[in-house]
Amino acid sequence: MRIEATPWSEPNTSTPPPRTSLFARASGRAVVRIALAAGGTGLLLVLPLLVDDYVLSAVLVPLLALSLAGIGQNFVTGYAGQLSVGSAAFMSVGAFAAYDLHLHLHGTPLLVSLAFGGVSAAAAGALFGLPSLRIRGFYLVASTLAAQFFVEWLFTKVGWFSGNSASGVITAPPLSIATVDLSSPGGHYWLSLLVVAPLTAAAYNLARGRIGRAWMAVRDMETAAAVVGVRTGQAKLLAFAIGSFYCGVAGGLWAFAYLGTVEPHGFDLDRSFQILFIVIVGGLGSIAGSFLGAAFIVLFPIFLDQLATFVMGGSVDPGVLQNIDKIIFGGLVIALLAKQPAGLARLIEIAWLRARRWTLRSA
Amino acid sequence: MTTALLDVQNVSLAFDGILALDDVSFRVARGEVCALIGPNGAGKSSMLNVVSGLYTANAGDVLFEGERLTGVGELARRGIARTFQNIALFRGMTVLENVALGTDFRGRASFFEQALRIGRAPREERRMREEAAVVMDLLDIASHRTDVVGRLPYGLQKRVELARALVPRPKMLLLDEPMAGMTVHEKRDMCGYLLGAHEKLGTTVVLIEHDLGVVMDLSDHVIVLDYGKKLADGTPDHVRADPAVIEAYVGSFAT
Amino acid sequence: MSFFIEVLLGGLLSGVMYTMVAIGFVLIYKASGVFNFAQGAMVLFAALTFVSLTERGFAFPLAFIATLAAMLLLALAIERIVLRPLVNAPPLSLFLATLGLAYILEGLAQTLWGTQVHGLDIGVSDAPISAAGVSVSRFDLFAAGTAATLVATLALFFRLTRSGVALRAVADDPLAAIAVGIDLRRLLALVWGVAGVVALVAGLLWGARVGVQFSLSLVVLKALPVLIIGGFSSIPGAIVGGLIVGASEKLAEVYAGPWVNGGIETWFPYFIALAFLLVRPAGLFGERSVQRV
Amino acid sequence: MLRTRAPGFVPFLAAALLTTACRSRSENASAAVLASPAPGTVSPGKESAGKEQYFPLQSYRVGPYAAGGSGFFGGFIDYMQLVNIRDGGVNGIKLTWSECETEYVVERGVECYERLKGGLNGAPAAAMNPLSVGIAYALIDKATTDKIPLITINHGRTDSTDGRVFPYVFPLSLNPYSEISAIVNYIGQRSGGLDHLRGKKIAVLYHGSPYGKETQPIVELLAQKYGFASTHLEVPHPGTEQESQWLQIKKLAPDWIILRGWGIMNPVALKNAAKIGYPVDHIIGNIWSNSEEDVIPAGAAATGFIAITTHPSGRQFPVLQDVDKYVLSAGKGNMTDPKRVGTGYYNLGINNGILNVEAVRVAQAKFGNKPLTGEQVRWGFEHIHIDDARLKELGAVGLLQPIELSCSDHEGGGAVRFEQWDGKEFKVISDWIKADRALLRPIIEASSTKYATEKGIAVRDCDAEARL
Repeated sequence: MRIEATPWSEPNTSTPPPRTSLFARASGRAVVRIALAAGGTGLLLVLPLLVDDYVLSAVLVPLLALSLAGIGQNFVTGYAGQLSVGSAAFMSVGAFAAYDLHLHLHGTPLLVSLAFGGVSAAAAGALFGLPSLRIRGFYLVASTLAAQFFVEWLFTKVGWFSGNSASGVITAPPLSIATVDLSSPGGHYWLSLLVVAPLTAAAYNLARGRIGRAWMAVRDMETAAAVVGVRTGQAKLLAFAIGSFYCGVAGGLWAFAYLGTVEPHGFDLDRSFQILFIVIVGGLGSIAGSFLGAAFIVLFPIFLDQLATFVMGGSVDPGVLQNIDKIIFGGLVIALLAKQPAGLARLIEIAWLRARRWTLRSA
Repeated sequence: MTTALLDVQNVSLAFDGILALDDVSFRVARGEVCALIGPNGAGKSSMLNVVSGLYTANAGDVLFEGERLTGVGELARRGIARTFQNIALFRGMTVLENVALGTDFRGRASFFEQALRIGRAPREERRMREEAAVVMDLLDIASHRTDVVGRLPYGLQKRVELARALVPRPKMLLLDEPMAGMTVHEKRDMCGYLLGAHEKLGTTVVLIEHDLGVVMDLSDHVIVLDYGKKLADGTPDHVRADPAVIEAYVGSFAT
Repeated sequence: MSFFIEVLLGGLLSGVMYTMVAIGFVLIYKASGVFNFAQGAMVLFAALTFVSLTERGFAFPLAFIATLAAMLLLALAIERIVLRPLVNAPPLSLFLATLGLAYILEGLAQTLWGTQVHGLDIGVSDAPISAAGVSVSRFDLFAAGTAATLVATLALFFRLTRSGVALRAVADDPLAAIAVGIDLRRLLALVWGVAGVVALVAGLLWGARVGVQFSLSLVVLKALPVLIIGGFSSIPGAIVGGLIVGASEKLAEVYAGPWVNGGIETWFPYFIALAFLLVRPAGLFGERSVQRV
Repeated sequence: MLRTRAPGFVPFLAAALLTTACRSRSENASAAVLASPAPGTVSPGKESAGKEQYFPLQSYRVGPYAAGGSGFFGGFIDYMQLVNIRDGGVNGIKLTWSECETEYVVERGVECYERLKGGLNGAPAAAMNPLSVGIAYALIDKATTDKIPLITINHGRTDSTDGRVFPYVFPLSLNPYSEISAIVNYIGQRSGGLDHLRGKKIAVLYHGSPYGKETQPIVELLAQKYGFASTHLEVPHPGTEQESQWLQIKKLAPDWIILRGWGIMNPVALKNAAKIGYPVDHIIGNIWSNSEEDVIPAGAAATGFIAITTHPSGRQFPVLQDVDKYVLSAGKGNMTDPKRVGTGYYNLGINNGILNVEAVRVAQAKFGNKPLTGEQVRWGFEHIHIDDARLKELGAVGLLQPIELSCSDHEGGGAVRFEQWDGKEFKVISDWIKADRALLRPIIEASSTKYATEKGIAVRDCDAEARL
């Protein structure tokens, strides 16, 4: 048989760049999206005026902090495919580092302290990520668990980290940026938003860019990744470092903006699992999922309490309720893993697509 | 004769005692299409894996453009791309992302440029998209750009993998049974793509293939392996005439 | 010198306690490649059920049998509700599912039996017995003995019974095992059942040692480094790992601890485990093949 | 950037809307439940309006420390129940309460605080009673800004004893420093006078947490003052593993051991003591190592164990007899396990109830018999003065120590009794033994003033306030 060579067309730079996943959408929808985004952002900014202190300081602030930590965990586990159960340790490092900088270099701007916390956490993350160059799979839990327990011990043990306060509990300084006072619940919320929003944007850029692709390549097939020129070791360490940076900043927010205090045991293994659950429920490898997961984790217990109150009145013993709460939560996690491993993010995406198809048809 | 692009010198490879490659040497000239053939277990894939640094030979050297190849890490940067016998795509990622990874190693944008989408980062992304688009159009997979690879049919996946290998415009392409399990039509297309790449880019192609018809049509240079030893090495006609080869492939050349 | 020996012995003996929990893991990991974090919760569940039954006037053997039945039922339920829907899900998901399972079990146990702290007296005194200036707790010796018996029984079980053989087959090569007609579901249920029994024994010993209450589920954290050192799929590994962890952490606490004023036991085992991993990335006895995720 | 952020905000709106929805629903939910009215809302429509004083309860009945929580809050609730049934409330003002499970987890405690601080169906919140050091710390600032007294009976931040810096925080009856001082005084007494402490060896076995470490400096101080040798041994959280610590103790052979434990750590410690053959009657449990839950799991190993208490166990006290008569027999008891009535945590709950109610009563005397704001109740706490006569009226002689609080002293008591476990119950073996509070006060003030400058807090002038 004779074979004709398929003609190879050179890229023609005069023609506009080909439409791709990001640009594929009709410009009309792009407009809608931007409008939506703008509206959403506006709404986010004025939220403190719409909801009361309870929602702000007991729901939204922790939600923001946890979402950030979720993104961090997602980089390591969801994107780079490395099992980590030490996120709380890196949050802890972030919180204490931020606090210590503020304490020992008095008058350090708040945002600088938080950033310093993040960087310290990144260093710790890279350090405890090193074994990932050699160890694979579940055995890697050794590394992150070591981090988990060591950090907890270190901060409990070495008084210097907690400013030698007799109790070993650190209390946040009064919050303010420049001269703007942020000590009100609204202020705490704005501070969190100010930190989380840009970091989220950056997270999207990383996840969708070269670095994100390298991470996913390592996750999906490490050998092939190496063959196409991904520096796999570098990619893993970067994932640990960046992931821990996000966790560190989240820890700082947790300590400063949410609780206003933090003790080493506040970042124990349960917290690490909580972060892990956020990623699972929200969706592995999805930034938006980190927010959904965090929202779920924060709201679910509250919602259940409210429900119980509403349905059963006072008759139910809170202890029992809490246990039921635990059971249902565990069940939901299993159900999600079985039915929709891509998590809430995917569920919502599907719903959104259905809705769009429906509207198109009806239109 | 011109200096060989790829120069395999006395390579031997053993898996716990059993000799998979036994003192094999051959040269591949720049710009030729070279086929590695031989019965199953002849050591073809092993040879390809040694060349691409996935296996380290117990003895012998592999020179590319006169310099030793050391390890898989530098493969792409030296201008070598390859595909695998049983597709090695990133199943969780979209076609575009997979193809993009083919050129990513060229990226220069710093971490912060990427995080903030400033400076070189957006330019590189755009360039990557253009290059990817060209190859995807060429291989008729552009329409699947945003599909997740894991869910695509086999034939398409083969093409995506080829696209990922072609997009950096490599100097040498290592293809491990690119047409395994394909229909005649698919094979024809595939050959078309290969020749296209080869003619336009002067890409040197080293491929493993069982369909001797295809091999003889496609390649300028055929190397026959058998039980880890080199049986024959030469032009298709020369190899076709070689008694040892005929011995190995009883009557396979009737057609 | 005798003090050193005491520390060493004490360490080895508490190592045995860790092994007790670790074995449950290994069984399940061997059979299904599931990294069962819920093992600790199962220990809690078993111990709490047993104690609550005895406190409600059940005789010791009766309570034991009842709890045994409960654990087997639990195993069946787990196979049906957790494992079956997650067949050929990635190992990471399975691991996380067992985290969810741990939540369920803790919640369930405490809903059924309340959150009271219970004492558990299995009739073995803590009083030390001394020999050559070295004194060891009677209880620890008893625990070690029980553990040994348990391991021996398991070994026999896997050598002699059909399901035991089947299990080994599955551990070696699941596909082949299914090909020769082994009913994987039944087997999984069985393995989880056996793991439940191990959890019960471990629960009784741990319960008698530290009292029966919520913290029992945390013993899992003591078992992890043991597994990592020994390899997830090896019972001898679990034993050796347990002894290594127990001895090293006690020696470290007593001799190195004072320099950093103490409390290093929580993290020290994990650093030991890491050290081992860097030399043998799949544990002492683990096969490299079981590296998933 | 805009585009990329778009999906992010969805959850927030979900969050905000969902919670607001739940909350508006719970508005019309029945009283005495985990309702969460919007802060400050007063709904006069409710029959209860204007006749009730509300006690938000950040309780914990599950998790590692459930035993403590269920006992304490059970006692607290039963006492409030008693006041309602027996006396028809405080001067006609009924007490209401609602629980919110914290599981001893800090952020849940904060969420509960935010949820409950606004009062219940118009009944204003009198005081917060989280039984958790961690939660207490997280609430110090919030409670101070919201002007709600934060009661941390027998625990919490030691320097919050200084009411001039911590106007709304009350480490009632015993702070950690006093506790250690009292224990040392008792050991002195047992060894025939404090001067006999010289050369003695005292080991402190403490829980690996801020709480556990807090008293180290005081122990050192007293060690220097009285010339005894002190050793500190940390037990890592949660405390199930203590072999090595006890081996060290065996080597050290101290004359006394102070057990500064929490939860599971205590029974395990006692069992380990038996393992190395250390005399258990020379182990002295601190205020969180003194409950039945701390000894029962240790079985025989615990017999002879000594512990301090500000709230001796037992039902013989008149107030508990009343609880039995009016509450339990009426089937209104809170304890799921009635056997636990009269146990340590329960009686602490009773004491806590007495003090909270007393504060309301004192405040009513000044502000009138109506539901009071947190600020007014704070005044009540700062003017609690319970002498022996008042203790008699309350039926709490021997159960509660005479206690007098003031603007500058938010502890008030500082004395403890010692009790010994006989295998079935704790038997009180000493009268109230006082801490050397004069010695401790300067240390506390040093710490509190440091805190004040750090946080930029204006120190109250108590004399000036008294003159008002």
